[in-house]
Amino acid sequence: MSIDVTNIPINPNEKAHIDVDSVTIRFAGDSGDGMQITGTQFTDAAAVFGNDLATMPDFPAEIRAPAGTVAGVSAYQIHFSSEDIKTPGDDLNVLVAMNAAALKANIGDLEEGGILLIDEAGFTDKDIEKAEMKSNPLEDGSLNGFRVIKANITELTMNAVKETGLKGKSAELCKNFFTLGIMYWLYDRPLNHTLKWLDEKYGPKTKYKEKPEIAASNKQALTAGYNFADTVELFTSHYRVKKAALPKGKYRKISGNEATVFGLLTASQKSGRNIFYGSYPITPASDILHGLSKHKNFGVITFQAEDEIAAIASAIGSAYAGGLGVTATSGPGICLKLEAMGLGVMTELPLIIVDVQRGGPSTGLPTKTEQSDLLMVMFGRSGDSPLPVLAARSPSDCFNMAVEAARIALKYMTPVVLLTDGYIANGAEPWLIPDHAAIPKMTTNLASTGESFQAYARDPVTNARKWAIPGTPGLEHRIGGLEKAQNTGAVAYDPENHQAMTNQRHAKIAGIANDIPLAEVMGAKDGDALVVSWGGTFGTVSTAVEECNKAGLKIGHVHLQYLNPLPRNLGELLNNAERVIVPELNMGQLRMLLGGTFGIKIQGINQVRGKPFKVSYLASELHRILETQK
Amino acid sequence: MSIDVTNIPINPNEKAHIDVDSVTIRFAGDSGDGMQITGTQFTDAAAVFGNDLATMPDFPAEIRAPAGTVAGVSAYQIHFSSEDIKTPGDDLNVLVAMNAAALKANIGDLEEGGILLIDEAGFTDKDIEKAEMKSNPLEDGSLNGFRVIKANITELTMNAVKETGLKGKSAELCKNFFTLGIMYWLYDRPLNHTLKWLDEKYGPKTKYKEKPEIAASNKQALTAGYNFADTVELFTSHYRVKKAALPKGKYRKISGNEATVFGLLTASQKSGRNIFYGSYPITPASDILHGLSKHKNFGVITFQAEDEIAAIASAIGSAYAGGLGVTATSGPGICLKLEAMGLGVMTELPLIIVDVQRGGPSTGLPTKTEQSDLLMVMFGRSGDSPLPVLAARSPSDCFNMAVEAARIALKYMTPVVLLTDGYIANGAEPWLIPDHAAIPKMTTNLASTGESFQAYARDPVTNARKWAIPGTPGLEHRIGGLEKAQNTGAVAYDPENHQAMTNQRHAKIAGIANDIPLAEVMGAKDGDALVVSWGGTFGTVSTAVEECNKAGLKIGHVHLQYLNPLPRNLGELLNNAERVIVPELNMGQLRMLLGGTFGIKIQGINQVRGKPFKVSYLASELHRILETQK
Amino acid sequence: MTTTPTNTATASPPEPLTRKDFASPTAIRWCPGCGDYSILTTMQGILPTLGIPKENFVFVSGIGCSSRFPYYMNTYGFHTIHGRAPAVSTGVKLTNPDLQVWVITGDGDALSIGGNHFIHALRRNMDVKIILFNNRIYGLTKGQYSPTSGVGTVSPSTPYGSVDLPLSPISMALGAEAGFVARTSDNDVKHMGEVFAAAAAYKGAALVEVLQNCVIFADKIHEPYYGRNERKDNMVYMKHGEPLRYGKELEKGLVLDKMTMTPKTNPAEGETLVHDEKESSGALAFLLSRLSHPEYPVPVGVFRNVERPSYLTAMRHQIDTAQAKNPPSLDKLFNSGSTWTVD
Amino acid sequence: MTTTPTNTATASPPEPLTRKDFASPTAIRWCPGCGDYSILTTMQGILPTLGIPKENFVFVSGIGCSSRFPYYMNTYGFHTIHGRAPAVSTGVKLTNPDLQVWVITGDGDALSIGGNHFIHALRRNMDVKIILFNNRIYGLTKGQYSPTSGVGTVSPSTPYGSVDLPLSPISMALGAEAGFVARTSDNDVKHMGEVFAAAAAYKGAALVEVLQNCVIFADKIHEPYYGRNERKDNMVYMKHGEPLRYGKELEKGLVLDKMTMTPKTNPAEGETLVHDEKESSGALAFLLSRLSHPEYPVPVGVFRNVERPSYLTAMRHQIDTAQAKNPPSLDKLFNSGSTWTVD
Ligand SMILES: Cc1ncc(C[n+]2csc(CCOP(=O)(O)OP(=O)(O)O)c2C)c(N)n1
Ligand SMILES: Cc1ncc(C[n+]2csc(CCOP(=O)(O)OP(=O)(O)O)c2C)c(N)n1
Ligand code: SF4
Ligand code: SF4
Ligand SMILES: [Mg+2]
Ligand SMILES: [Mg+2]
Repeated sequence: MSIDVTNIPINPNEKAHIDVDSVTIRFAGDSGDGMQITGTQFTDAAAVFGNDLATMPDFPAEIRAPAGTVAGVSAYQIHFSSEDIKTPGDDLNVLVAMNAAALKANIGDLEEGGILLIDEAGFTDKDIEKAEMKSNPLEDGSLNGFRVIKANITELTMNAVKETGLKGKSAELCKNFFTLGIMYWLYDRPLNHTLKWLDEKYGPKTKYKEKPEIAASNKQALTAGYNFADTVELFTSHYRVKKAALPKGKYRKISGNEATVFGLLTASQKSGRNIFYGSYPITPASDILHGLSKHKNFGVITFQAEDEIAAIASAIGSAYAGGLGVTATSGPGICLKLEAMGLGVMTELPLIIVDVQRGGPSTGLPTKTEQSDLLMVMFGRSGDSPLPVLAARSPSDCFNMAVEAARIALKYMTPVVLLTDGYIANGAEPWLIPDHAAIPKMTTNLASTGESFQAYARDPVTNARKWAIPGTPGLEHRIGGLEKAQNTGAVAYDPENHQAMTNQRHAKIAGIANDIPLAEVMGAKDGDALVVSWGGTFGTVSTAVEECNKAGLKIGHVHLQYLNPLPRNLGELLNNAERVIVPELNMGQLRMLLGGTFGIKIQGINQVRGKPFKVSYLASELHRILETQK
Repeated sequence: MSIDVTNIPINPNEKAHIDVDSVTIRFAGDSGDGMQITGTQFTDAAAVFGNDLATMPDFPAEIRAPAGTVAGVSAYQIHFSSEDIKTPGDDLNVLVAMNAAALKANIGDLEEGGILLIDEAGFTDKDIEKAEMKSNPLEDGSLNGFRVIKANITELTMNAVKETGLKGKSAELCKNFFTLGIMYWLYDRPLNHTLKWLDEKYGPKTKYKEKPEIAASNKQALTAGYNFADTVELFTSHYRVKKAALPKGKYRKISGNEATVFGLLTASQKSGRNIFYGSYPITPASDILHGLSKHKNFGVITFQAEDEIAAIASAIGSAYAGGLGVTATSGPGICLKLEAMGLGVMTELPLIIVDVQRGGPSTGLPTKTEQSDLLMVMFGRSGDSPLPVLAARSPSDCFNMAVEAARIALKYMTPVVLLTDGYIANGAEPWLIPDHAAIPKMTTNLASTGESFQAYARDPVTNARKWAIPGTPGLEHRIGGLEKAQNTGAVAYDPENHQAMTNQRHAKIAGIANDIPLAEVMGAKDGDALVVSWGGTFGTVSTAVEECNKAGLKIGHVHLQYLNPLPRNLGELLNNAERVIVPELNMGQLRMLLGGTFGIKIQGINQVRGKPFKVSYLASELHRILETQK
Repeated sequence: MTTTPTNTATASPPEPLTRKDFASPTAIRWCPGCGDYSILTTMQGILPTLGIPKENFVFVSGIGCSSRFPYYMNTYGFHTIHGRAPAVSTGVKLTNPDLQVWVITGDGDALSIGGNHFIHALRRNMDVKIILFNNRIYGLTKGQYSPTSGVGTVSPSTPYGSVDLPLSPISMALGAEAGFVARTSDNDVKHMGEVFAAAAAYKGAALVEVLQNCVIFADKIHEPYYGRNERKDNMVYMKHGEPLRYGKELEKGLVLDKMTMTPKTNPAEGETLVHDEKESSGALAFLLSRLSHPEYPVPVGVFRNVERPSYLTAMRHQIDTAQAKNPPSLDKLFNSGSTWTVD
Repeated sequence: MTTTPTNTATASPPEPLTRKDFASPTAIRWCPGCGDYSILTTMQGILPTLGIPKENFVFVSGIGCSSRFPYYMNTYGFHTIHGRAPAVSTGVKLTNPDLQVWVITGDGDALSIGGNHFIHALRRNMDVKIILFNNRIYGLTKGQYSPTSGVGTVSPSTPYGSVDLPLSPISMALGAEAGFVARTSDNDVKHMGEVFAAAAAYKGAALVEVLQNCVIFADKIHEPYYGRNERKDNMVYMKHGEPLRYGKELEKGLVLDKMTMTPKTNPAEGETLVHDEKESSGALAFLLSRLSHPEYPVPVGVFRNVERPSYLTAMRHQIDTAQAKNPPSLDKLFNSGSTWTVD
């Protein structure tokens, strides 16, 4: 069914309200159309209103692919709800398509009968051609399955902002706020939050004070869009998504990369060690560099190195000199850091390596998400070279795991890898702001003048060696990448010592298992299957398992944030499980790790499409697997 | 019992002969003492005589550590036999120690009651002190358990060579040949081979023609040593090690690195592709660079790159341009090549990467052997990035596996990793010279002008893409590290394509399993345990398993030269095995790989002492494991 | 056993190549207004004039906006990994000497992560042509400062302004012994074409820095000197054997007194330094490479153009003589050294 | 929240340090006769004269014979991985500015695998002192040629002679904008000491090339110019502000005519070029870096010594002002941006 706004009977009285639990909207347009802003604004409004939510941006790989092409489409998805949600949603309830290319790239995800809001101005023959479409979808009937709302948003916007004096391209640019206005009407949201934001961004107190028309016109467009939807009754009714029953407290929205930055800054404050962040830009990790470089007031040193090798090498140098050495990158950059990570293992220095995973192999799909670096960070070094590996499970969890990575690195004197991925790094969710005072101080292993010091003497409990920082009188010593003699740390080639030191390095990391939480089974305790997931798939997998259990299956779910060492009780859980199923966004890396560690048979659900799992897909796979007998 | 040569009754008649099956001798002295030459000469003599043999040199880590120190000790071990042998031997029957440090460093490996030949000149107080020994072992009774033969070899040598006119240090340098003469007498070996060699090396036709005294004095020393042993009867009797019943044919001695060089040259001839060898020096791989650079007449290009990254990058460039791209290094260098290996996987170019493994992590133990890079080469790349991994099982097997690596790389258009290790790379054994004509030609996937060409169209059987070499008219095309569209090879970010290409990359490598030998069980077919080993431990493990079976245990043995893909029938063999035992020179890497692949429980025998297993140790471990019930 | 099909020369189209022979079907993905476009068309215009069969051109690039270049050329092309193009191109050229190999790189790709390969390709005089797109920014990763960005550059990674002192690609190249070093700009297509042609003609490693504008992240960065109206007074076009004159009426000249260069208006006859791209030590080129805006006019054109032995030639010579002296034989190889027979 | 113990200065031994305070117990493993020994003793002799507490010295090295150096110094030391010492030292110095950081490296470590870090440490003017042991060979890996080996060097990897053209560490450093660049030799302990002291005194990145002899794999490589009897006629000891005279009776001088340097015997008064290590462009230093044996005397001493802004200082300034303006507060951080309350 398609509504042509030109001939709708105006009927101001009818104001139906439909209550829905949760809604997924995707704003899609050209890179230039400001869809990210539109999405963020809608998100903030929903957050402030009190919905739970999750978002997922989708940037084009090119900086500015030619306008109107599919390569140039930029999109922003938000899932908001009156209940607790963990994913940005599977199928879309609403798709906003500002041009033909945006429609082509995204229509596949719109649910049957879903709302499709279209700016007719983006569907000229030229647009159709740029999008490489055979015919005009607005005419060829290909959209019959949806509730298509067409309007010439561009033209409507131009008219709306005329009086502000803004003209031409700049006037046209306000169309995203006109669109936002329409959405605000549809979901019955107040405009004030965005009006306020526009004043803060473009108002008299900003660098735009000379150009008051900018703020004015955008506000104008927003209101006009709202009124337009109201008066011409684009929709038969509003929808209402009630407040979610979230834990009480103060919230903010946070993305994974922001949360990583906050976590690192917290670790610095709690350990009394300045952050040295050595990094080389790479998608999707660069925002951590950008974020940290803004916080020099925390004493953070951000060093944009000549390459990833220098980035980690300088961080190791800092760790040697008493800094909280951190480096972050994505897959290709990790490849280049592996040799130096080995040096970190041999010299037993505290160091944090963040890997924001993206699609591989090689340059692969830089802007797409994947979980395919697990085995690389576990095993990608010469010799037996164990180090702890952690993985964040959601955007806000990046905060917790960054703090945890620092705690472990400093307490055990070891490099620690923190795995996140493009999806949680760029995705956002509400974050219940923690009481920073409640976060415990971190212990370090500083050696001090006067004590009897041996570079490789170990703490009886943690097996950590001491941290003797250059500048400390009396503790002068030498370390390096050659095998070390036990205790003294002198260079040693002797066979027994190498075996002993290898054992000590392993024992130290394995011992951390006593210092991390046990694995916890969600869902059916001893059901017909145990699903084991890790990292960024937590939201989709747990939601899918919940749905399956609701649907009568008996499935337990363990989600791992610690990949090395694994939780102490995991082996027992897996050995007792009827069957073990491991869904992951790679070809079976955790499956290899668990199978090899515990010697058990495992079924995998594996996908590498550059996107998160769909809950529906996981659920159906779980049904399929449980229906086929072992 | 210790014999003082000064007061032995001369008794020329007694000439007892004792026959023994096999003997292990180690020549140990200062780096300057020429022990490597002595060992090699003794080896050649044994080879020419017809013994089977295996050797293992042991170099100091430093170039020239101060003379007389333990760090400066250089040793050469040979195991020669009248039977077929596969290891350089466990405990020594004979140890030659030219000075105190050499004694200290090696005495631990001499069997009880073993023969210990000592040059008294190397045991002055100064030598004892340099060796950091508390007392003089020749006097403190610490050597009572051995058959100690003391002689002032240095002095005897000086006297022997006087007449040649050679004096001082240079005269003293002949002492290794005097020692060799003694050993030739002890094992009843003719001197002619070495006499001939000395003429070839220092004779009139060489650059030493001006210095005839060099050849003369060394020959003199050799003969003198022999006669000395004969007349003063250092030993109660000769020992005889009969010819071994080796397969008929022409033999040469070959080390692992030499064999790798020969294999690569053979592959070049058989494929009609010139070798481009891009490499950066590193112990213990440098000899492959040195070896290949001597064979420019084979059209080999050897490029000493600025680093390991440039080494592999240039080899990839060569592969793109139609060369047989090869690079070799050791662990730390592999770390640096991993990103480019990923590019090789994505661009599907033929490439050979040789990893001569050494002790790790980090700089580790550069001159010691280990098997701890397996998981790194398997998994140490961003994204899911599968490639074939082969491992040579002995020095001469490096030839076969190098040829095989090239065959697979060219036939399947993929980078291939060949794993060797410091032990087989430097160790040597007799090699039955193959008939080169019998080695099959290699198929390549060259595309030619005129044919319809798509960069990523695959061969229906091998899944290999075509190799369109720049310079070929009409086949101009672009490749790179971004994900490729199926068939066309254009850049593609679309989700389904990424899944499809990932599957294709996996299928291509997995499919190679149909083109490699099945796993073969040696020893007890369905016994109480199946031992699975890989790479350079073949000799020690198979010998140990044989001994155990002789001793009544029922053990089967599978040795893997193909780690990825694994032999087709391996899963079945492992699943049917009573218990699976994996001995390896690392902390359990093949164990992880097999456990993860087949989901079975495995027991490991793991050692990282920088040396091969001792057969006796493996045997006792196997006994221990089989006696403890599962 | 050469890897070049023998039919190369003959098989190339008999009729002369034109610009459009080099235009690839791939849709171009640079931002509208990016300086890369003019470099692309200039290259497509020059190649047909070189008398080299189309199939013998290879473009090797690293990663960056600039490194997408090969996709837009209808030649053999390899979009490799970040910073490694000079190393990859080395393998291409040494393996197949008939090819003309062009390296396309950016200021980050060549001078940051790729610095080591950049200097070694130049010092070896590897016969590849390196075109460095210098927009003084990391374009593809959205605008971080680069090793050629000026001190104080505000970028996503340096909100307080960058503190690194920049590199001059020209000085770097000269320090690395480069034999052919030139500079041109994306807004002077004619000059760019001449410089590309000179680089193509040079036997050995040639470096060309192209001053390129990134409209998105460093727009107008070169404007103060290369802008239409600034250019005459702020750039000096170097011509071998000609005085270094500049200014609207060429009223200015560069005067050299010992080591210090002074810009002087209406210098006396013969007072102006005469450019000598053949100066053997490279010191003059180096001195010119130090001239920067605003104290000095920015030199463009060829800084240095001297003959140096070619790695490729020397290497081929060793191989050819070895092969002539001693043709490859596995039989000989296997049986070399001491052997023995068991029978 | 500085990472330097406050008691540093006070805790250092009151009585003046001596050479033996810097001798480490570790047994030295260099070959007898290696040039490295004299560099070690010179360094141990200079450090006590710098008035810096012993605990504030850090020696960072890569891999190579030369890079074993830190083990033999009784100071803080870090034997890192091949080629990465300049990058590691960067982290050390930026984190703990009170330390005096020395980088010990070789011609392979610094110029081959480590080339990129070498040039970037210099161009950033990172405050570390880089001592490059140039024996023109790979010692530790048993004698392969290096980027400073002459063309035709026969080595295990080049049995037919090397074909790569060598680099000059000095020219490279100047091309990378280095502010302090010097050369000395392992057989002139007094001169070496002076140069080390000057490097220590320089505020910023200092490079010192030490001509070092490898007795095993490249014995006497520098002999033709630095040999006891060759030296006077084949090396020119550069002194700031003094004419570049050399020869047994200083009868020779370097005469500069425009860009070309001519060795001349008995040059006229004032004809000889006066050395100016402060020359701003670096072109004079570069020109001097091009002089090589046998055409020219080999320059030793300080090529360039000019002030450049320090990365460290600029970075510290940004941090200090930021901290002063807005002291760190997690509370503020967490609550920044838009927040909402659920109750
Ligand atoms: C190993 C690795 N590190 C980092 C990146 C991310 N990256 C891609 S291009 C680039 C810099 C591009 O700058 P430049 O070379 O100047 O090219 P431009 O985009 O400006 O043309 C970076 C940091 C990468 N692709 N690979
Ligand atoms: C990643 C890596 N590649 C290669 C090596 C092997 N290697 C050690 S030192 C060295 C070169 C040493 O030469 P140089 O820097 O001149 O030091 P020198 O021994 O001559 O003092 C090489 C190639 C290594 N240790 N690590
Ligand atoms: S970001 Fe800059 S360099 Fe990259 S394409 Fe756009 S304009 Fe060109
Ligand atoms: S090999 Fe050369 S550089 Fe290394 S220690 Fe020996 S003499 Fe010195
Ligand atoms: Mg750039
Ligand atoms: Mg060296």
